[in-house]
Formats: sequence, structure tokens, C-alpha cells
Amino acid sequence: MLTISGSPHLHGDNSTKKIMYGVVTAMLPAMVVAIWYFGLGALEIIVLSVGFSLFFEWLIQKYLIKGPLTITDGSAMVTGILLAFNVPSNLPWWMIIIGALVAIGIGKMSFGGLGKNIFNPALVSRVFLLVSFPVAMTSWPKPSPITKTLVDTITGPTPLGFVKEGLGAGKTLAELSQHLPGYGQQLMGQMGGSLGEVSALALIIGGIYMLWKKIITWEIPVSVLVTVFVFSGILWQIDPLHYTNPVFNLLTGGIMLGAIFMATDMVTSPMTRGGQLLFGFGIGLITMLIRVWGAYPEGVSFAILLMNSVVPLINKGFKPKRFGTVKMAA
Amino acid sequence: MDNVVFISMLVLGALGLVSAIILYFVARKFKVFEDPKIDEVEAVLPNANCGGCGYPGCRPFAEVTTKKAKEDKSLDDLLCPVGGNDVMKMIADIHGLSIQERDPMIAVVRCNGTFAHSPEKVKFEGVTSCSFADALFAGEGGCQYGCLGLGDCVDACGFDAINMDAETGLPVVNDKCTACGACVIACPRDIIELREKGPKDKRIFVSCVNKDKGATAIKNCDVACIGCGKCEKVCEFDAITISNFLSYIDFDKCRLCRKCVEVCPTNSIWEVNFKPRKPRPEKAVKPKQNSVNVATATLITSQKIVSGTKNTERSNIDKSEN
Amino acid sequence: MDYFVIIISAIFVSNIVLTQFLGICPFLGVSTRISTSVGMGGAVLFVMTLATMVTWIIQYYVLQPMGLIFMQTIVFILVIAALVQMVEIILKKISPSLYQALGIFLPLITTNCAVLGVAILTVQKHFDLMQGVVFSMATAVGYTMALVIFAGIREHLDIIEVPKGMRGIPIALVTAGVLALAFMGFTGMVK
Amino acid sequence: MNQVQNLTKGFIKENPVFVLLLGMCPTLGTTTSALNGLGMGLATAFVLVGSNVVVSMVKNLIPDKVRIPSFIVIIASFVTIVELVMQAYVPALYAQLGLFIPLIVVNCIVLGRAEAFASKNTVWSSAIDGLGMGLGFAFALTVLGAVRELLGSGALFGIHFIKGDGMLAFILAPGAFIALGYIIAVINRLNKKTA
Amino acid sequence: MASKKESNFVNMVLALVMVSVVAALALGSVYMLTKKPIALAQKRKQEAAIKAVLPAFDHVKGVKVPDADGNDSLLFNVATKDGKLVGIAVNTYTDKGFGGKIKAMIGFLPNGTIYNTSILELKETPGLGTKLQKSKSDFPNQFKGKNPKTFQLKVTKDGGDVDAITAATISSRAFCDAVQRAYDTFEKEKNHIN
Amino acid sequence: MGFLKTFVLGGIHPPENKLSAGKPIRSLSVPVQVVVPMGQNLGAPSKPVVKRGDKVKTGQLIAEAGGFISSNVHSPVSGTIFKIDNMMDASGFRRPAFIIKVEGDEWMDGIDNTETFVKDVTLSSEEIIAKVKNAGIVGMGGATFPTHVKLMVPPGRNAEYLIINGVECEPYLTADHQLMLEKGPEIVVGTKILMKALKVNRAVIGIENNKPDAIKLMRDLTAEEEGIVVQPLKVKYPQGGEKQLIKAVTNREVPSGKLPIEVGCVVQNVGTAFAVYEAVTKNKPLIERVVTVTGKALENPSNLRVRIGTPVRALVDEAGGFPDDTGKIIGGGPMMGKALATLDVPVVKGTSGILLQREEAAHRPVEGPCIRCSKCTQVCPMGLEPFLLSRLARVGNYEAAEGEGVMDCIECGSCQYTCPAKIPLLDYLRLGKNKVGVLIRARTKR
Ligand SMILES: Cc1cc2nc3c(=O)[nH]c(=O)nc-3n(C[C@H](O)[C@H](O)[C@H](O)COP(=O)(O)O)c2cc1C
Ligand SMILES: Cc1cc2nc3c(=O)[nH]c(=O)nc-3n(C[C@H](O)[C@H](O)[C@H](O)COP(=O)(O)O)c2cc1C
Ligand SMILES: Cc1cc2nc3c(=O)[nH]c(=O)nc-3n(C[C@H](O)[C@H](O)[C@H](O)COP(=O)(O)O)c2cc1C
Ligand SMILES: Cc1cc2nc3c(=O)[nH]c(=O)nc-3n(C[C@H](O)[C@H](O)[C@H](O)CO)c2cc1C
Ligand code: SF4
Ligand code: SF4
Ligand code: SF4
Ligand code: SF4
Ligand code: FES
Repeated sequence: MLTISGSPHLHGDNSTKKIMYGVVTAMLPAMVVAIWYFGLGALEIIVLSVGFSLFFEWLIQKYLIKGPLTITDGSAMVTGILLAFNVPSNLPWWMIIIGALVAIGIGKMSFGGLGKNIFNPALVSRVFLLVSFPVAMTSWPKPSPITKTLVDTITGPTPLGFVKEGLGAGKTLAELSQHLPGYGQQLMGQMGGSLGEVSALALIIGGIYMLWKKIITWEIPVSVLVTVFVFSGILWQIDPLHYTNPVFNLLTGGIMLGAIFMATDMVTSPMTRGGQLLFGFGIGLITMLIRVWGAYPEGVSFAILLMNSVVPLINKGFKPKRFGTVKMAA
Repeated sequence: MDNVVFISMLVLGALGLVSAIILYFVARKFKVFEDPKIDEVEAVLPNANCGGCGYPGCRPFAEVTTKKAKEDKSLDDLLCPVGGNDVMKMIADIHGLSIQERDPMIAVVRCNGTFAHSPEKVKFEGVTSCSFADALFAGEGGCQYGCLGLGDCVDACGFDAINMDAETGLPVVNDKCTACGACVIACPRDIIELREKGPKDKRIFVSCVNKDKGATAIKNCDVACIGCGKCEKVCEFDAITISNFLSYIDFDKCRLCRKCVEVCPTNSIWEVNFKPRKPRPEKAVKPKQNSVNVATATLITSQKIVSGTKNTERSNIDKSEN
Repeated sequence: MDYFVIIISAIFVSNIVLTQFLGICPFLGVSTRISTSVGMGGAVLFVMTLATMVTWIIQYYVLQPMGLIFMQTIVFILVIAALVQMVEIILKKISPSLYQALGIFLPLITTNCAVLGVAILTVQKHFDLMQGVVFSMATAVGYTMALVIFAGIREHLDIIEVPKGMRGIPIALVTAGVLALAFMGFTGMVK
Repeated sequence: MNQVQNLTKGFIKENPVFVLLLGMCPTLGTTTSALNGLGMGLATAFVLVGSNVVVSMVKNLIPDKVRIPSFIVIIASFVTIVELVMQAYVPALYAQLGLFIPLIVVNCIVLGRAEAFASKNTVWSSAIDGLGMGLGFAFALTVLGAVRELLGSGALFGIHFIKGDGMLAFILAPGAFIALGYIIAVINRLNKKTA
Repeated sequence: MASKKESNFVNMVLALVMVSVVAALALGSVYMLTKKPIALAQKRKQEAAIKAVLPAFDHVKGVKVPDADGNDSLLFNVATKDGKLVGIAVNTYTDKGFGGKIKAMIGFLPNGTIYNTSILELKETPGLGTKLQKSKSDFPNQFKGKNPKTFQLKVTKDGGDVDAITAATISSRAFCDAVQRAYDTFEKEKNHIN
Repeated sequence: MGFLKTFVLGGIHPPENKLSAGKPIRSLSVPVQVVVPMGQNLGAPSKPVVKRGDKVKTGQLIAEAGGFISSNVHSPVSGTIFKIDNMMDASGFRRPAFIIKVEGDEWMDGIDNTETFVKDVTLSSEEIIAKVKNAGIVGMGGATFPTHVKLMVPPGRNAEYLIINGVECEPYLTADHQLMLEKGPEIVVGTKILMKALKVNRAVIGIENNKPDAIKLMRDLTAEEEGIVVQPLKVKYPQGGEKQLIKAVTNREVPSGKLPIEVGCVVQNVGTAFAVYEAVTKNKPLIERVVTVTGKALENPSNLRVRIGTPVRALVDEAGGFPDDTGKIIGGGPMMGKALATLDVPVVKGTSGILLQREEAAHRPVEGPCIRCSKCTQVCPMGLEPFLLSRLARVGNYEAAEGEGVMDCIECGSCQYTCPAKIPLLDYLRLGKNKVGVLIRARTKR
């Protein structure tokens, strides 16, 4: 029987699946680094997080929404991995399960599933966990390459947390900086932190891969990073003893992970270039405000969630330039 | 009396006094006149805001009735189809007027091109919207006048009174229909018509809108009206006219004698809510019985089509959520 | 306390809706369209500031000297109620469209706890009149901001298919919850 | 409507919180534990009954233009009475509930019932309505409080089931919204099934 | 149904004034009735707090003293038994808490040793900062019987003797600050009392 | 080849699949019976001037324009009018048509049906337009807008550019390409005639860079022609859209809701130019056209010159027969063409191609939820937000859809092609346009 349908009768070969598995591929370097530095604990967290994200998505789609099952589209996997990337590698196993439930249940499926959520599911979950289990979520194991130790993990603060604490106790950066990891270590990821956020280098490699595959565009990551750099640069110029330098701000904390993998989530970011630049600027700005003046040493997650909430407004304000709406100069 | 109690009474009393005075003067200064009757009318309206009355909603309709009642002293060409005569009477009472009674109406679907009668010749892929499909092609069954079965009328109905029958692929109207006309507007093929409900819900109509020549029509659909004229001839009340190879029964003239139903060779005339006929042997062998039956096997449930068997109670195919 | 701190605190750190739980009913009711949110925000700003001024004066010039602090609630609310009704009547006259849009929520400003809450908080925090005014205006701005953000989200939710059970208020509440989570990021910015 | 229905409708079918969505602020603000919720709920119920009765008594004496101010004064009196009594006899609970006690005045249900029901009905049915609604409100607050307490601190009415804490988020502002959101979703479903 | 009163001037004023007056009457009366119990409840609360941080006494006197920095004042509850000083309960505070102000009462024996402490008011995070309260953790117990002269009122991280609450260093620090404030003022003022 | 121009906003590049490229145009023999629909142009249908049983000659007028925007129809064959009846058109609707039984091939007098090349034309603008009108020429680019109407520049407007659309950006189609290669000189003369009719002295022939032979040939042919230039264009769909082409060639933007003449441009397809040449120099009405018959399963994808009214089945047979696994027949290209319900429909003036798709290619991929990737927005040549418009149409918020510019959509299908979630965006957009159209009409009526 012949088929009748409206044009076009051709379809491109890009697909949601391709995009999502592209992101998974891009996360591989960071995953390798995480396992290298944090050992099997990291692997366990990743596996649990992905497994339960998929499981909850399946459960909810099958029994609550009763819609088509789409767990193979890869989006729950991305969420799972990114959630794992956002927690310390020694998080108790049941907390990551709660995390997966919050990410998928509250963050994603409540809104109807892929593409409908307002907030980044992995971050909803991360912040939920942070607020719910602040102790577990803020004690980070010290990284030690897998070859050295497997057993005793010592916990310690992240560089940002360390600095914030120290400054809060009235110390100056000159005193504190002796205890901080060097830039090389920061780039490679040899410092305390959530398991996927530590190695700026691995994340950047992933970012370049996604840019090359046209999964993401440059606007969001660049505007986030530039804003952080400029803002912290200005403060640092004013008072280098109490404000950390811009390179330190870029290499530590979750800013790389956030800028490259989380702010770029197409579902929860603006649609047009102008909007994306504003979005990135907002994230950078709020991140720095929280880092410098807030109670939390780290603000990327909050910043992204806050900007997620204004995405609908940004989308209203930043429309693509419509053809034929500008009087042209002949 | 205690001091505190006294002072508090004084203070609060004074405050009350001041607020009351200010309120009074503000209210007087910024008074907006609104006919209180508008509110009264609105209160008796069904508040379905369906637009069936031809105005954008119940409040605007209330405003219009009030205005008309005042200026023209009549409510004659205003009707809230949802509320029907009862509501119109109440509105008239509010204004101290009287109204003409109107016969209640109901939507009827004038196509019987089920999957069985008008089998699909091509497969449609695309959004489930009749108005989109209408612009794209003639229809899966090939009848360019017939129902596309994609449910624009169902979506348009605010009263849950019309739903798609999965087996026939045609919409069916149930008792909840208020004759607001939303489906009539929604249907891109003008298939749905508002007709008089008829005494005891009995009505007869041609369930086809095909304007093709009979030979062409019957090619795509075996229950098409072929414009043969038999019904026109048999009707004693001049209720039937044929134009464009299509028969139409005027409900104002039709006396529900059912003669036309009997003569139609393609069974495109429907009788609704009639008592079963007395068994007539020759009828039983005629193929027509089956065509109405097959066509309406499921339709019967809600259209109360009765042909041969019995006046089936409406077992509404529920369009319940989920 | 300097004004800057009051403003930041009232808008972000202790946002009236998301952390103080005041004025939730109209927040949920009115925040379906951006335009009405802005209108409602304006009305709240106006009423809240006015109410705070008037109640402040009453508190310090009537209730305290006369030892009638126990009547604070009743006196404040009476004043607010009268004020709101006045605004309502005036608005109906000068901007019928805004009046239509705000519908039943204008009288509900009376029962918007935010207004009374702010009046009482102003007294509890021992603000002077100017601080009180700044505080109430900033609070109203925070309220409007929350409303507008929320309206943006809900306009968006309108055109997507939220699962049946969650449609409407449930998803709005969950969204508000996540928004409140996000606002926790401001904790500690102003002590 | 018969009086039994009047009394019970407030629990699920017309529950002020879950269905009518009124009085959200105390609902969210005071339900960090089941006990707090119950206390707040009962205080509100008292005000509801009292004001409903008085409003229905004086309904015909009040001209329209000053209807709302008058009702509010009546409600506020009851609230203040509650305030004073609680301060005197249950100071601890009073301290816990804080700002939200005076705010009962502006709780939308109280005025809502006064407007929608008491100003049109007899004293007796208004009292029943107030009681039903009040108990429904208390019920809702207790349920929400229980859920939050259970999830947030692993306890119910102060009795701990687990060592340590639960998910703190549920004690804090976000959890209030989220928990209520899901409870309403469930109630919607139940109501739809029975409807 | 009796017809409703119209919204004319007299009716409006009369109604509102009447309602107000009757309400005020009711309120005033209840206020008079509950005035004593409220005062009593408040007094009892204050006394209970003092009792919790000091050994047995039979008389208290409140004295306002200027703060050690001289810019604020603290309330000293001087407790005596049979006319003899048993200790002073200092109402102190700090602004350095995670959620802002924390108010506490610290009981000092005449020699400056801390007898006990109690939290009066705090806005810290439930489950974290709220562990400052005795009912929630052992944290406050480590102050019992310590004399700040020898006991460094700083968390161990900052080189002091106080073991901070896990993941609530900020609150712990703040509490130390409040105790320190109380102690400094106590040291400065103790000789002026009596 | 120098700098390649193109339009700025959006655009895609689907696989070209020009299977029939380079295949010389073959003439299909006259069938035994033709079906000539009365409405073959955008606008009002034509009115018959012959009746059943009449004998007609090839090129004889059988229906005349039924309104201002309408065109004449001529008999493409000689024979007898067998019937005037409702016949099925491409989308399955029955519309009035002539059914003509073919008897020989006797042409009307005055038509020069030879291949002789006529170079010089001395007619005036008005005469040319009259001839074009008489010949029943409509746009051959797909829209079938009556060409003579386009040539009558409305008062107050001034045409500066004639743009000849040799873009043929649709995948698969090669009719225009082949026509340029074989009838280059005629097209150039046709261009000059059109310039004269429009009284412009500048014409640009826009050709995409994937047809280098055509570019070279047309360049050579126009080397000496005053005012005619050939503009090579970067390959990008939908460059053939007239607004996009104008933007690419002149960098002018036709304002939203306005016609090209607003910016001084008139766009004509190369096929139209050729038809105009034949009409003006040889008095030949529009009774035949070049059609690409193509598809991956076809044995012999071809470019055929056929008489209007020839059944599509005949074309497919000529190209190797109807493959069994055909799932969809498309009239036109794969991006803009219409799916046909049957092969038994006639070729009409607007039929630029027949494309057969295999069963597996004929179905739409499974639709997923929109992931808000904004790719649709990025490729939309009109700067619209298809994801938003489709949602608005879906929830029935047509007023908002109108405000968001749904009526500007040129239905190019780029958005749907590119969408990773495979959402039938254009279906929704058409639905939206439909309904907004109703709204607008209701508004103007009031
Ligand atoms: C939701 C939340 C609430 C917090 N509340 C407190 C608090 O009340 N008191 C506190 O000292 N730290 C609190 N913190 C923890 C601080 O942010 C910070 O992690 C901690 O003070 C650093 O200290 P540590 O060295 O004790 O681990 C909270 C953290 C979160 C996520
Ligand atoms: C209602 C209408 C009026 C038009 N009027 C003119 C006109 O006056 N002059 C002109 O050059 N083209 C006119 N056009 C033709 C269009 O500009 C355009 O060439 C035609 O619609 C085919 O374009 P397309 O194939 O890109 O859709 C008109 C088109 C329409 C639909
Ligand atoms: C998306 C789109 C693509 C088009 N592609 C072509 C094309 O490749 N070649 C062409 O001649 N016309 C194409 N057209 C039609 C032109 O817009 C325009 O109607 C035509 O060039 C005008 O010439 P005509 O009236 O001579 O047909 C396209 C139209 C649209 C909307
Ligand atoms: C570039 C890119 C980034 C993504 N980032 C996230 C993320 O940060 N968190 C997440 O839960 N899902 C992420 N996803 C997956 C997916 O978009 C997400 O599950 C949706 O938000 C669910 O609707 C990402 C997907 C892509 C393509
Ligand atoms: S012929 Fe009549 S009954 Fe059959 S499909 Fe067409 S309109 Fe319907
Ligand atoms: S009756 Fe009309 S609107 Fe309803 S399904 Fe059939 S074609 Fe569609
Ligand atoms: S079909 Fe319409 S909306 Fe889609 S890309 Fe083309 S012009 Fe844009
Ligand atoms: S291309 Fe598809 S998935 Fe992407 S935004 Fe557009 S509609 Fe959504
Ligand atoms: S209780 Fe309704 S606004 Fe607060």
C-alpha cells in the first residue's frame, strides 16, 4: 500500500540517540581519570548511578506514565553518569540510589520525561543530595592513582572548600596557597573533588569532541568560563591576598564540568545564540557570587539551576532574527 | 470597665470609623456602573465558555443579553445551546421577558464510511488532525467528502460528547451533546450537522455527504448516497431534496415515517431511536439490513441506532481520561 | 543595617515565597501568565509598601504608646484590608483591563499573607520607617521576581505534555521546590 | 446538602489544602513535623469555626462595601484570642509556629469560607462547615507534616525510626513544596477514581 | 432571609464601627485574662533556662552590662542562694552562625568555669547547626566544667580545644564566639557586680 | 569560480542523489488519452471553452483564465473531447478536467513546432505579456503562479532585477539542469524576453555550484549579453526558494508577508524562461514540460519531455517500470513534493519530477520527544522557531502561533529534515498555517 504523508519525504540521519551516546563518549576521558584517581569506588558509583537511573526511568514510564519506553535513548544514561560525576567517590551506595530517584523522578519524569524538564535533572539531584546529606556530600577522598593505594582513602576538602574555610578563619591566601595543588595537578585532576569534576584536561577533551560532532555549540561553555575568568580576575587584581586568581577559579571546582557538560544540556538551556551567551554569563556570575560571598564554597550547581529557571524568559526575550523583518539598505 | 479594654475599644472603633469613611468616599468617587443583571445572568449560565452561543464566552453572552433585553426588549435570536430552553427562560425571567421555545438540537455525523464500508487504499502518516489531512489528500478510503477519522471534532468538544470509535474509525455523538456547534466548526469536511433532536430523540437523516456521481461514489464506499432519488420519490412530505447526487432530509418537514429508510438501496439513511420494526421476512433477506448493522454495530451503542434488533440502551463508550 | 543588605536579603537570600513561605496562594494562582504576574507584582508592591508605612506609623505612634501591642494583628489587618479595597475600587475605575486580569486575586491581596507578614516582620526586625519601606519594596520585588520566573516556567509547561497526574498545581509545586533548592545557593550571602 | 456531608467533605473531596489549594503558606511553613502541623491545624480550625459562626450571625447586618473589612476584623479577633491563649498555655508550640499564628488571619481558607459559605448560610451549617473545613485543614497539615518528618528526619510525631537524620531537604523549604506537590498529585488521582 | 443592609454611608460606618468595638471588647477582655498567665509563662521560661545552666539558686536578678567591646549590652542573670552568689547566667549571642544570629545562655560559676550552656534561639540548618542544642548532640557537653582561661574557645581546626560538629564547623565556630563574648564580658564585669 | 554567494539564515545540505543527472532529455510519445485538469495554476481555475465531443488540435485553447490570477489551458494533443468530468488529481481529489482521446498529432496553425532557434525578438513589453498570457504559462518552479501576472509590475513598484532560478536545490531533480544544458541559448533568449517584458536591464541567472557544466555553458552563452550575469551559488537547500535566492543574489530581504517586487525583484524558473521563449517566438502554448522521473529502485532514471495530461504511469514505465517495493510516489522533489495516492494521475504544468521511494524509505522514523536542541531553529531559512510553532499548533494556541510568525514558513521542510527527534514539524506548521489562515480570513471579513 502506498503511503501518503506531508513533505519532506527525506530525513536527516542525526538522532537523539546519536547525540546522547555522543555525550557518553565525550565523558569517557573524565571517567577514566575518575577511576584512575578514585579507584573502584568511582566505578561503583558510576555503575550504580547509571543502573538505577535507567531502572527508575523504566519503572516510571512503565507503571506511572504508561507511555512508550525510551530508556535506550541514552538520556537517562547521560543523567546517570553526570550525577555520578557530581558526587564524591565515597558516597554511600544508598545515597546514590536516592540521587538517581530524585534526578529521574523529580527532575525529569515529573515533567514528562526527556525534553520537558525545566531543570537539569542531574543537578537537581546533586543539590538535593547536598542539602540532604551535607556531611557525606562534602567529604571528598584524596585522589591517589589506582596503582598506589586501593584501600585507605583519606578524606580532605576540595581546594575551593579549603580556601573558603581558611579565608573564613581569617587566614590569607599567601598562607593557604602552600597547601594547594599546583596547576599541573589541577589540570590532571589530582585534587579533592567530586569524581568527574577534577580533571580539567579530560573535560576539555570531551568538550572538543562534542564541538567537533556538533553536539554542543561554543556559546555556553565559552561565556561561562570567560565570565568566571574576568570576574575573578577583577577581584584578584583588587586584592590578591583575599581573592583567588582566575586560573585557579577555572581549574578547580565544578566549573569545567558545569560549563562543558551541564550548562550545555540542550533541554535546559536557551535556544538562540544571544540567549545562550546571556545564560552562560549568568551562570558564571552567580557561580562567582556564591564562591566569593556565599556560604557554599562552590556555586556552579546552584548557578545552573537558577539560570535554568529563567530559560523560558530568556527564550521569550531572545528570538532568532526573522527573515524579512529588517528594512534592508538596498 | 477596664482601662485597656476601653482604650482598645476606642482605638479599634476609631480605626473602623476612619476606614469606613474613607472606603465610602473612595467607592463613591470611583464608582463604575455595571448592570447587576449581567452578574445575575452570568450566574445562571452554564459557564462552559464554549462559544456555542456565538460569543466569546459566557460573560460576554451575559453582557449581550442584558444589552439586547434593554434595547430591543427581546431575546429572540440569542440562544445558549448548552443551557437550552431552561436557561434561556431563566435569563428571560431576569429581564422580565419571555422567549420562544426552541426545539433541542443535537449533532449528527453524516458519514458512514467505516473501515469496512470504505476500506483504505493508501496509508496516511502524519499528525492526527483532520484539517491537516484534508489539505493533504482525499482520505485513506478515497472518498474526498467523507470522514477522515482523525478526531478534530472530538478535540473540539468541550462536553465529552463525541468520541472516536476505534472499530469503525468514525466519531460518535452521545447524550452529553449540547449542540454548541464546536464540532461543526472544527470539521474541515462539513460532515457534522446540528439537527433537531426529534420527538423522543427519534430522527432520520442521510448519513453521507458525498457529492460525486453515484457510480464514482460507490467505488470508494459501499454505503454512499448515490443520488438515485428513490427516497425523494417515496417521501410524502416533500422533506427530501436531491442535489449534487446527494439526498438531504429537511428535519422540519420530515415526519419520521421511515419510508425512505426502507427504499434506500445503499442504506445511507439512518433512523435513530426507533422501535424495532416488525419482523418482515423480505427485509431480513435484503442485504441492506446487514449494512446498517455492520456499519453501526458499534455505533448503535451511542447513536441508539435501531435496525432490526432492539432499542439498545446507550452504553456510552467512555472517553474517560487515560 | 544598610539598605543594600536589606535589599539583597529580601530579594534573594530570604525570598519571601521560596524561603519564607508567604503569599503562596496568589503565587500559585496568578503565575500562569507573565503579563498578569507583572500586574500582580505591581499591585503587591504598591499595597505592601503602603501597608508597611501605615502599619509602622500605627505601631509606633498608637499601639506602643497605648500598650495595645496585643492588638497588632487585628489593627494591621484592618488597615490592610481597607487599603486593598481602596486600591481595588480605584483600579477598577482607572484600568479595567488590569482589574480583569487580576480577577479575584486583588481582594486576595488582603489575604496575601505576604502583606501582613511583611508588616509584622518590619516591626519584629526593629526597622525604622525608611528601612521598613525599603524592606517592603525589596520584598515585593522579590515576590514579583519569583512570580515572573514562575510564570515563564508555567507558560512553557503549558505547551508541553506534562503527565496527567502532575499537570497543574502538582508540577507547579514541584517546580517551586526545585526553585527553592536553587535559591538555597544564596544562603549565607547576607547574614 | 446534609450535615454529614458538610462535615466530611473537607477531608478529601473538598480538602482546603489538597483540592482547594487555600492556606498554602501555613501549610508549607509550619509542617516541619507532624506535631507542628497538627497544632497549626487545630488553631486554624478553632478560628474557622468561630469566625464562621459569627459571620453567619451578622451576615445581614453588614453592607457589601465593608463586608471584607468586617469579616476580617471578626477573624482577627479570634486569631488574637488564639494567640494570647497559646502564649499563655503552650508557649513552646507558640514559639515554634512563630509568625504563622498571626497569619491565620490572612489564611485564605478562613476568609474564603466566611465569604463563600458563612455569609450565605445559617449559623448551624456554617459551624459544621467551619469544623469540617478546619479538621480537613488540620488533617492535611498533619499528613504533610508526617511525610516531611518521616522523610526529613526519619521520625514520626517525634519518635525516631532510624538513627541519625533523614533527607534534610524535606525539612527545608524545597521539601515542603515537593512533598505537597506529590501528595496533591496522589489525591488528584484518588479523587478522579472515586469521582 | 432578612434583606441585606445597603451600602449607604450610615450603614457602612455603623457596621464597621460596631464590629470593631465588639471585637475590641472581646479582645481586651481576653487580653486581661491571659495577661498574667503569659507573663508567668515567660518568666518560667527564662527561669527554666537559667536553671538549666546554673546550680541551684533561690533568687535571680537581671543586670544589663555593656559588652566587652563596649558596643552592645548583654543581660547578666545574677543568681544567688541565701544571698550568696552561685553563678551568673549570661545571655549572649553571635552573628556568625550559618543562618545568622544565635542566642545562647552560658552559666558561669563565680570562678569563671562554665557550669552549663543552653541555646535560646538559632536559625541554623536542621540536622547540622541545630546540633548545637543539647537535645540533638553531645557537642555542648564538652564545655561543661571548662574554664575558658585554660580551655581554648576555638575549634580544633583553628588550633583550639573545641571539637566541631561534623560538617558544621561554621556553627561550631559561631557558638565558640558566643561563649567567648559571654566570657570576656563576664571577666570584665564580674567584679562590678554585687 | 570565485566567490560563491548564498543566503544567510539557516539552510541544510541533504544528500543530492541526482541519479538522472546528465541523462539527455527524451521525448515521451503521445499517449492514447490525456486528462487535462482545469485548474493547473495557483489562483482561480480556468473556464472551459470547448464542450464534450468537440474536436481539438494540439495547442488549441480549451479553457480560458477564470480570473485575474488564472491562466489559459490548451489541448496538449489533437483528438476529441471525450468527457469533461471530475477526475482524480495528484492528492486524490476529484476536480474538473478534460479527457481527450488522442487522434494523431495535428497542431494548430501558427505554432512553430520545430527546433529552429530564433534569436531576435522585437515585440513590446505589452505584446510579450499578452503572448505569455495567451500561451497559458505558469511558473514551472513548482508554485504554478501565472507568469503574466508576475510580469505586470504593479503601479508604484519598480522592477530592477530579473532573477532566473536555475538553482534546482531539491535532491534528485535534474530537469532544470538538463534543460539548461540542452536549451541554453533558448533560455538566454527567454531571459531577454522577460527582461524586456519587465523593462529591466539586469538579469541574474542563479545556479548552484553542483552544476559546474551548466554554469560554464550559461556563462559562455551570456558572455556577450548586456546585463545578464550568471551567479554561481553555494550548494544549500532551499536556495531555490525565491526569498532565499533574492537574498543570495542581491542581498535584499523580501519583507515578511510581502512579494519580491517589494525589493525590485522578479524570479522566474529556467523552465519558465524556456516556455516564454517558445510562446513568444514560436507561438507555442504551454502544453509540454520536462519531468525528472527518478528513484533508487528505478531501472532507468530519466529526464522526459512529456505532454501535459500524460498519466504518470506512462512516465514510470518509460523509466523502467514500476518497482514492486515502492512505498511512496512523490510528485516533485523529496523535500517539497506531494505524495501521490496513485499512478493514475496526469502530469500537470507544475509537475517537475516523479520520485519513487522504496518501502523502507517511505515511512517516517519514529517520533521522539523534542529535546530542544534548537537545530530546527538553526536551519530555518525564515528565522522561525519550528519547535515552538509546532507545539503551539499542537495545543491549539493559533493566535500565539500567528504572533510567532507561522505564516512566514515557506514549507521548505528543513526543520523536519534536521530534527533529531524526528518530529513531523512541518505537519504541525501546516496545520498552524491552515488555522491561522482561517483566523485571518475571519478577521478581515469582519
Ligand atoms: C543545606 C546546608 C546547610 C548547612 N548548614 C550548616 C549549618 O547550619 N552550620 C554549619 O556549620 N554548616 C552548615 N553547612 C555546611 C557548610 O556549608 C560547610 O560545608 C561546612 O561548614 C564546612 O565545614 P566542615 O569543615 O565542618 O565540614 C550546611 C551545608 C548545607 C549544604
Ligand atoms: C496572492 C498572490 C499574489 C501575487 N502577486 C504577484 C504579483 O503581483 N507580482 C509578482 O511578481 N508575483 C506575484 N505573486 C507571485 C509570488 O511572488 C511567487 O512568485 C509565487 O507565489 C511562486 O513562488 P514560490 O514558488 O516561491 O512559492 C503572487 C503570489 C500570490 C500567492
Ligand atoms: C523551499 C523552496 C524551494 C524551491 N526550490 C526551487 C528550485 O530549486 N528551483 C526553482 O526553480 N524554484 C524553486 N522554488 C520555487 C521558487 O520559490 C519560485 O517560485 C520560482 O523560482 C519562481 O519561478 P516560476 O514562477 O517561474 O516558477 C522553491 C520554492 C520553495 C518555497
Ligand atoms: C550536551 C548535553 C548535555 C547534557 N547534560 C546533562 C546534564 O547536565 N544533566 C542531565 O541530567 N542530563 C544531561 N543531558 C542529557 C539529557 O539532555 C537530559 O537527561 C535531559 O535534561 C532530560 O530531559 C545532556 C545531554 C546533552 C546532549
Ligand atoms: S461516500 Fe458518504 S458515507 Fe461513504 S465515506 Fe464518503 S461521505 Fe462517508
Ligand atoms: S467528522 Fe470531521 S472532524 Fe470529525 S473525525 Fe470526521 S473528518 Fe474529522
Ligand atoms: S518548513 Fe518552515 S519552519 Fe521549517 S525550516 Fe522551512 S520555513 Fe522554517
Ligand atoms: S530540531 Fe527537533 S528536537 Fe531539536 S528543537 Fe527542533 S523540534 Fe526539538
Ligand atoms: S495562606 Fe494563602 S497566601 Fe498565604
